[in-house]
Amino acid sequence: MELHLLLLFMIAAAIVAVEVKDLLSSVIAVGAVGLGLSLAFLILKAPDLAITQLVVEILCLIILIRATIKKDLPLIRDGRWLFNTASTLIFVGVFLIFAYFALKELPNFGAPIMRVAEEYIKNGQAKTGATNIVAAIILDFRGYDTLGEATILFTAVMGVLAVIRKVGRINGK
Amino acid sequence: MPFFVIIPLGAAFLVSLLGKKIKSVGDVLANLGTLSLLILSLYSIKLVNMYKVLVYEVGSWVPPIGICLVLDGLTSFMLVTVNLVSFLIALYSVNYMEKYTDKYRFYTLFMLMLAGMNGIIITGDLFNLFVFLEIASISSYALVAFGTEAEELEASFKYAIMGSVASSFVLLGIAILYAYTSTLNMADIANVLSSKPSPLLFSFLAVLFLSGFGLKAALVPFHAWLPDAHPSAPASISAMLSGVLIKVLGVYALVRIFFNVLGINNFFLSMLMFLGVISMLVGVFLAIGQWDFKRLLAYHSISQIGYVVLGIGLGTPLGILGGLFHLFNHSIFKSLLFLNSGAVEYSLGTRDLQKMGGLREKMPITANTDLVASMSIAGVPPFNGFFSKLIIIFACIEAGRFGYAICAIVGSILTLASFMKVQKYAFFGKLSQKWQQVKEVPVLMCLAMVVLALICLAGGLLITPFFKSFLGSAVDVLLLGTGYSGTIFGALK
Amino acid sequence: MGNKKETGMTVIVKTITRLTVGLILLYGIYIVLHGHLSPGGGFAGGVIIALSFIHLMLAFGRETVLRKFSQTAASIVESLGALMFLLVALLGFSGGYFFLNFFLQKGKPFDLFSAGIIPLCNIAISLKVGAGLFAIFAALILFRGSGEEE
Amino acid sequence: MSLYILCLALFCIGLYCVLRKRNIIKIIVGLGIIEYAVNLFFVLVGYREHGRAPILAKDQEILNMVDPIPQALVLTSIVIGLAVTALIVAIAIRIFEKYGTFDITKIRRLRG
Repeated sequence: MELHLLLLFMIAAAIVAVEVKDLLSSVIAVGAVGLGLSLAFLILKAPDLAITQLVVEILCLIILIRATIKKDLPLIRDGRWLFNTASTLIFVGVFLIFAYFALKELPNFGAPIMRVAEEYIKNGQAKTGATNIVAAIILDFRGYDTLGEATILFTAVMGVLAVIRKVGRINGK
Repeated sequence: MPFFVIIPLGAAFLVSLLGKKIKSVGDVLANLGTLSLLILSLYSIKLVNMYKVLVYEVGSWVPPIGICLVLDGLTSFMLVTVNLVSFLIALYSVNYMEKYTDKYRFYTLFMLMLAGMNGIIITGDLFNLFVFLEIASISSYALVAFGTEAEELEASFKYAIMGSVASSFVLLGIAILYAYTSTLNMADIANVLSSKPSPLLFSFLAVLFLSGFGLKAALVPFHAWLPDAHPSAPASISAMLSGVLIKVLGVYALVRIFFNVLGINNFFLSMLMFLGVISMLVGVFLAIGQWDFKRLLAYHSISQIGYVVLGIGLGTPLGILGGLFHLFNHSIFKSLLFLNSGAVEYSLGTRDLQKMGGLREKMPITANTDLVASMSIAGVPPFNGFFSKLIIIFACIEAGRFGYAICAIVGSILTLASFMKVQKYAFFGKLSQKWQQVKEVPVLMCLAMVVLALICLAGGLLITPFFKSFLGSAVDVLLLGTGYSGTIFGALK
Repeated sequence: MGNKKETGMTVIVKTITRLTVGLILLYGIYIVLHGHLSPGGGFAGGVIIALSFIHLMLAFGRETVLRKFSQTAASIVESLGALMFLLVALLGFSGGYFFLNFFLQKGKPFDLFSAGIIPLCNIAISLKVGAGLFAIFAALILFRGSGEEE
Repeated sequence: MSLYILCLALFCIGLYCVLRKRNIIKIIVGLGIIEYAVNLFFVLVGYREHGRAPILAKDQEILNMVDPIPQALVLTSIVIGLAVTALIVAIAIRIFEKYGTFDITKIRRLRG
């Protein structure tokens, strides 16, 4: 039940973030969505994720606030605005209905199949020595994924440093 | 086998660590790394011939508990394509990238992109595929913006947004697949799915994966980012993006998931064919009106990807053979064309076809290799593009799809027309006064272009019986369909 | 916000920062080292470490922090962290497999020194994440200093 | 079931934001919302009724843990989201410097 409330809160915050006129408020609202997500993770019994989501959210917020230097928000509504919005909404509606029927085939909420996961839970501690099963998975069973993940962060750092250079070309244009 | 990922990653980290102090370390490490990868991938052909399928368990965990790496016919085919092209492009970049600052960052990102692509190709795990997909895409976003000019940043932003949305679709698809099967190993998923089919869920998944990977492959309804992003990047990166990235990220991943994991059916196939034909025609029509050399090439990429997808979508052995063969050929000649455009830009400083003319006298090597590539992409015998297009058209006729065959022929003719335009304006005709002092590009750039042109000529030989096993084993993997899981688990025992 | 000189915020903020920043850093290190026993791990810990530096930077202005830990140093530490992680993975080849958890003796459960390569990986990742995120942030902040004159 | 749909609704809000908004920062915000929605969906999939967190305790045996795999995967995907956001913000800052605006209708030097 509390999950439903939390999700509704997140949706409300997301709508605020999308529709509010002021950019700074929009960024703050998205922060609220992120914190709601962190709480949701806690309710869903994922403390690792809750911690990570919380700190990542703070960092994201700082970076995004850094980006909102100027608060100009264009509000031009040309003739096709209504048409475009309506078509997007119809598309979203069709997507949701389709998803509703497709997702019915999934196992019920709260009862995952856990075919492979049982194996991790039963033997994870004995095989890796870590009591935190999530840590055992990300760093041992699926360590290769984590190498990729670390590489992604490395790539992003390199990318930011490359994009932020003052002079791109040596002879100009 | 994990060396396909370790080598580029290690090279990337080392280059970023040492590159600032020692200038040449980037050139040396990048070229050595790509060369060794090329040799390894050529060796992998032999391995595949001997063992058919090789499975490597990372961390000695048996799948589905751990991640496994799979080396089969399709994998080694893609590895050879990617590493061949990237080695030549690394060679080319040594001189070309002198125009930009911070060359070692370029090499770092380049090697990371290569690592991402090799990782996608070789993995046998669905989530691992996603992770490496993100490595390759994030480095390509950064590389598109490498020049940090206004247009490049804008193109990169567009590309990054589209690409991230596509990744989210893919991740959502993976989440649903996980919920349904409770495993992430591709072979295992195929096993579970074939035991409890559910048509509605499958089509939902197909929509998610098709929009995700279709965005990455720039199939037509999702192509808006490509004509901006590809021309904006440095020429060697355009060659990389157009030549291999869209194929690995888009076509390979799509085909691997549709054929080997979800299991193909007629609905998927007709969807693929339809998208292929639409991309083919729209791409070529948009290309004809372009005057920017690289933009024209970018639209042709869309059109040629259409051919590849059409061929594979036919689902017949001949069609798949043609599609894969065209994939190989396209990555060769399209990278050659982009390298040519880079060479022209390097010497002239412009990409506008109307300002060029008569470059044949001043830049003979560029002009001749460009002629080879243009003939090849237009499908003129005896170049490789001709054979692959011919196979695709034959396959269409064989499958009774005469309409698609006619579309393919029309597309081919229009391609020829637009490349005649390039040749006429850029390389033939009068040399204008402005370009009297233009010189041929440095020797390493020439070397890379000449080698690619030679492969264009020799590419036709790939369908001769001697090389047939190379393509044939790749085709076999796709024809196997969901029997893929059987071979993987067979190889484990 | 940004129209003052970059000397940092008021004295209240500075005093509180001085008191808390060490604790934040320590908490980050704790989370990293206990990643295999309790929730947390290399990523969360690394981000917390980076946040402690960012906190300093926000409170005291960028010069103070960059004198202690420059951007170049950050990217070097980052590359080193990445290489270390790759190296740990490569060491698995000593047992014959990439990414093998090569310690045969896994240690007692609930001990700090247990679980083979997992704590090592956590440390490498945290170095990488902390330095990398700090480098991103420093780059974005420094860019404002010279890029926009409005 | 209703949770899944609410989660997908969040996804759609983000998608709507990316498709229809004209401000670069708003687009980045929309992208963030999409990422949150997908992450949440993944964790929802692995939840078990009355489950416990997947961490062993010293003195008791825990039987009904929630599925740990989605948590490990979402950890990865959170970091990916952070990386993408940082890169896109860097690009956005450069765009602002070049064009002086965040309005994508005014940033149109390229025509598709």
